[in-house]
Amino acid sequence: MKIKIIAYGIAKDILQTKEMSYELNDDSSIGNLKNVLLEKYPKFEALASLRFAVGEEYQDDEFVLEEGSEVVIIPPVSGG
Amino acid sequence: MKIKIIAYGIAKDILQTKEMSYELNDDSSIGNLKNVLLEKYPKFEALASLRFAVGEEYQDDEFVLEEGSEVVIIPPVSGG
Amino acid sequence: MEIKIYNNPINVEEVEQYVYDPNCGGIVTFIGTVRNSTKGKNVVRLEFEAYVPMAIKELNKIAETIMEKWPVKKLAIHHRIGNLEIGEVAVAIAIACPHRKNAFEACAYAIDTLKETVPIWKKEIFEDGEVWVSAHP
Amino acid sequence: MEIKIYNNPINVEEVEQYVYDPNCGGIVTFIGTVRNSTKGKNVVRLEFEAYVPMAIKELNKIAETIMEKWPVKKLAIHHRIGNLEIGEVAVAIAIACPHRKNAFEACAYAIDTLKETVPIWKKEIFEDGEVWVSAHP
Repeated sequence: MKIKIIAYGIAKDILQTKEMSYELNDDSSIGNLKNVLLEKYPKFEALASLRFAVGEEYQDDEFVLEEGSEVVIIPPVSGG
Repeated sequence: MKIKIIAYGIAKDILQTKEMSYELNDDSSIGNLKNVLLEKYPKFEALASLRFAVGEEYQDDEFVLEEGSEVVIIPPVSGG
Repeated sequence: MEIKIYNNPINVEEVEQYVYDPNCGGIVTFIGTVRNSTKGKNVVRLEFEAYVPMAIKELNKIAETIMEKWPVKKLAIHHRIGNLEIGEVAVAIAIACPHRKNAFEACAYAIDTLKETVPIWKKEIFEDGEVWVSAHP
Repeated sequence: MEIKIYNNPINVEEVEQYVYDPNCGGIVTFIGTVRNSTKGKNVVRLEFEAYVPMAIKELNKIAETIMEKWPVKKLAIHHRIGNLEIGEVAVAIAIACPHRKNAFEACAYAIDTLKETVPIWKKEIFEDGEVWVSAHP
């Protein structure tokens, strides 16, 4: 299935793009996506945290993605 | 001996004057002055607190007054 | 540090700008305003009176204690006296610290202690009378 | 309550005026400014980026939690994004409570939580490079 990945902050630098589409196995979870990303972009390993949002909400590793899901990568935030 | 009393806030209302001179026994302390004032102006009894300052500093009951001392009556403060 | 007591309206922005420090990431401010009612009674206006030289001294003590207790870089306390209308600023305290936790603690300490020790008095004027605030238990 | 994220300079006075409540005796404000250095290195400017719709949602969650936990009357959080020069205001949080202790607690909670949960990122631009703040442990 195809999902869309949107990246902010340092995640955008690591992916070298703001948005990309990505091919994943059906019924993949956020956890599966995370593993795939960590393998393909080892720089994610070095971050202090790595969170993901779908539907403008943080989602945990168990969250199951579907065809067309938009997943936002949330590297360590630093507002304020 | 003669001292000067200066009053602020509700103390001014109770004494009905901002300043007055007052005759006290020699070597009277703040504590003695307080007793005299409480007797003469019983409304001071009703206050939440009654403090005294000499030389722009709070002084306790033991502080000994002298001829010409300027004693400021500090009723409960309410700044801010 | 900047300690002031005066009759004119307080410019909060000025107080905050005074403490701005390029090494500090944050400023915590407390702004005390004149409330429109006390125990359900409408306040028409307030009158603030201070024993100014001693009030300045006591405010300086607060500032010095803060400088000792917390790594405060800059601190300003402005207190107004005279007649104040509802909503006007009676006091503005601004504190800049490298760490915001300290700035919150120091600012709370400043206003708490000010209300205990600084010889300033306020009288609430109602339509049918007036009361020296906190005078009676 | 008023939650805003925008590109233009933050007018702190406006933020404070928004929360002014005639029933409250005090306003506590936190103003976050751009520091001139990090670990001894000179910062030239900062760039703030936000995932705006989610950041607004997360700021609203903070505001709602505060309204539940403390008797806060009014609350405003303005966060700036885009390019900021040294000394410019990145965030202003103002809170009005009947009791100042609550306002201090609520304001500290707001900025602490903002820094943990709200998807906003800042990049420090040095003369010889740039760093996403807090990205690495």
